[in-house]
Amino acid sequence: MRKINVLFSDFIKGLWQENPIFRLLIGMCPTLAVTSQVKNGLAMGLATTFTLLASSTIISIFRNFIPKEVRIPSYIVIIATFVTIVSLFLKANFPEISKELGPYVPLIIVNCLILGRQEAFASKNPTHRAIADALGMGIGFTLSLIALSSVREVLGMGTLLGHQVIFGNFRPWIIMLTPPGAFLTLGLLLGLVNIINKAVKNRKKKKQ
Amino acid sequence: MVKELILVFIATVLINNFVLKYFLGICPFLGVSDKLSSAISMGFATTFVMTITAPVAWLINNYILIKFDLPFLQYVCFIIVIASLVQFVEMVIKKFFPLLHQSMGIYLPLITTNCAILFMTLQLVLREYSLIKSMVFGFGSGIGFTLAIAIMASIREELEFRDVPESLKGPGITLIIAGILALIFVGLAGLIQVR
Amino acid sequence: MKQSFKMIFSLCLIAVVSAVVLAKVYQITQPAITANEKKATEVAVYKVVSAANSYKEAKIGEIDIFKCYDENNKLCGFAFTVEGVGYQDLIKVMVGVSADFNKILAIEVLENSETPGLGNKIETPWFENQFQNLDLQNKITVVKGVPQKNSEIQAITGATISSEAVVDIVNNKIEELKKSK
Amino acid sequence: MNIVLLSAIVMAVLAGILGAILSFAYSKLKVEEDPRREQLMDLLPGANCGACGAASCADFADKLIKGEADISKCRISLRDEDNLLKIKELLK
Repeated sequence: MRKINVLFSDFIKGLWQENPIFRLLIGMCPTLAVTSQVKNGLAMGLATTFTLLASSTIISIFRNFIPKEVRIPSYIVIIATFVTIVSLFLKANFPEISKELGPYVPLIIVNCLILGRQEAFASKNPTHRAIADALGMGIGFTLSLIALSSVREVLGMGTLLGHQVIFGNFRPWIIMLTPPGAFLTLGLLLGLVNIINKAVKNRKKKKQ
Repeated sequence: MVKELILVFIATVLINNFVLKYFLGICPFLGVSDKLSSAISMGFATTFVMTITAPVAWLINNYILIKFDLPFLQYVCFIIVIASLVQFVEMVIKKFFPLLHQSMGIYLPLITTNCAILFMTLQLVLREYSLIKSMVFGFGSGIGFTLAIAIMASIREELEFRDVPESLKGPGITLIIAGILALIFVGLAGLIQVR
Repeated sequence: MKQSFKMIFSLCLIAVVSAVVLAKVYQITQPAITANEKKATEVAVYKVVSAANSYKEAKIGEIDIFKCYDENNKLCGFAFTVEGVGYQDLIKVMVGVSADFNKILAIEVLENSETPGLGNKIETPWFENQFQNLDLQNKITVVKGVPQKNSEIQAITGATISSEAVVDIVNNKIEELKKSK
Repeated sequence: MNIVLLSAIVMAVLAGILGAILSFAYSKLKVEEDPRREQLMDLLPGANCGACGAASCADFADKLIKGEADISKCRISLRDEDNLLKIKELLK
């Protein structure tokens, strides 16, 4: 039984306590860049999750064979291979999303979240824990991207996933689609998450 | 020809600023920019590596990827060379120039996981720059990165003495300031139309 | 010595495995990717030269263009892509002209990353339709108010640089084509 | 020569050259350092992401040893309790 809830705790940690964007604050470059629409945010989240999952598995399987000196170059080649596969898959099956994500798909390779996760976790733990952890971090990352991109799309274009959401004479806030909007929204969302966490902690303390 | 290079340089530093427009290098931008001195040495180390990576990436692309027509190897080739090059250069500097290593060399390993470097190499391939233009582009993007991180560092040093809402302390307020900085840089857009 | 051999061997092994895997995936996805690109150009060509139902790639001077033929295989116009820098970044436009080069049939903005809400309005039908049957004897110009002459179009309010950019890149390309015809 | 073979050869040559350079560097350019730094480096994530404010994990390790930095600033290694305990042990 202990083994199961270790896996479960690895998975859950990635979703909230150690959410990569709102708590660990890593993997921010794509987060700001592609979240002007929920569609792109979701695609980037899933692409990152796939890469994280695939390379986590491979690296934790071969963690003892790769000599310490060439560790970073070998890990980064494995990750780059999976990202190229994702990029070719997107170009073949979802051409318009691939065009919109554009230069940010290859940046998944150097996303601090993935190399950080590989190094810290996959290369020191057995495969099943690495998979649980990768899944948790990946889904946590995707959920945060969806949260950020829905705020920016609803305010910036008045639509959600392309469907008109706000009616009446709402003039969309164009700033939300530009870089300043991304920075401001994420900054405020971080503040909101901290407030929620403090509230949860206080309630826990009161209960004890 | 020189006029074009200057235009590309100014456009990369001010208008298409790597941090404030393309959102690159945000991890170090949030982490390192609380002290001006470390931010500037970080900026110059990044600029140094970007200036040497740009020609290397240009050579790989033209003499390996285009000659043998293997476009799909682009990411893997660039990243394996950047990672190994950085590791090797860091060891050389640590061995022969310990003083330089202390101030700038320590930033070298950071370069492998820096989005700005990989983005820069892919952009100079996409825009089909010549060798000289690629180096100017690499140098310009490094200076743009340094400029953004230095401005942020000086603001954050000032912030120590101001009261910031409890929940926004640290990264929250940095992102909001970065948003305002990005707004200022958007004002510069359209100054130069250059590709 | 054994250590350095192990390093080189493992790096090479990973690199070769990744190369083989990528080559295989590239071979599988390549047909789909080229098909997508071809379909995208086809849609654009048929949009700008509405009469066409088949087209052939050809060259005038060293500019590659699409020769369009209507049902009974008569040349009914040319289509070509133009690229240039707008207010922010690259603008890519597909232009359709009549066979005798003195009238624009239609244009379609393929790609643009102009300022959202302002510059990117060049992709709206309102702006694109203004180019329909503009005569090409003299250069196309952008005016703020209501266009009088048949070679003038109205600029998008607040995005004159983007509107002028589109007109300039179209004019330059037509100039080039006329010269090398 | 089909594309699979060609790309395999190109990558093998590229990796071979880079591997040789790195192995040469490791043997000839070894610089002796504090052994604790070596162990610390194995425990730290090594991602060099810069989120801790230090330039790289190596720099962060130096600062930890000199006591200038605190382990909590490394966001990634916060995740792994047993790893964290080992690091704290080493620094005592």
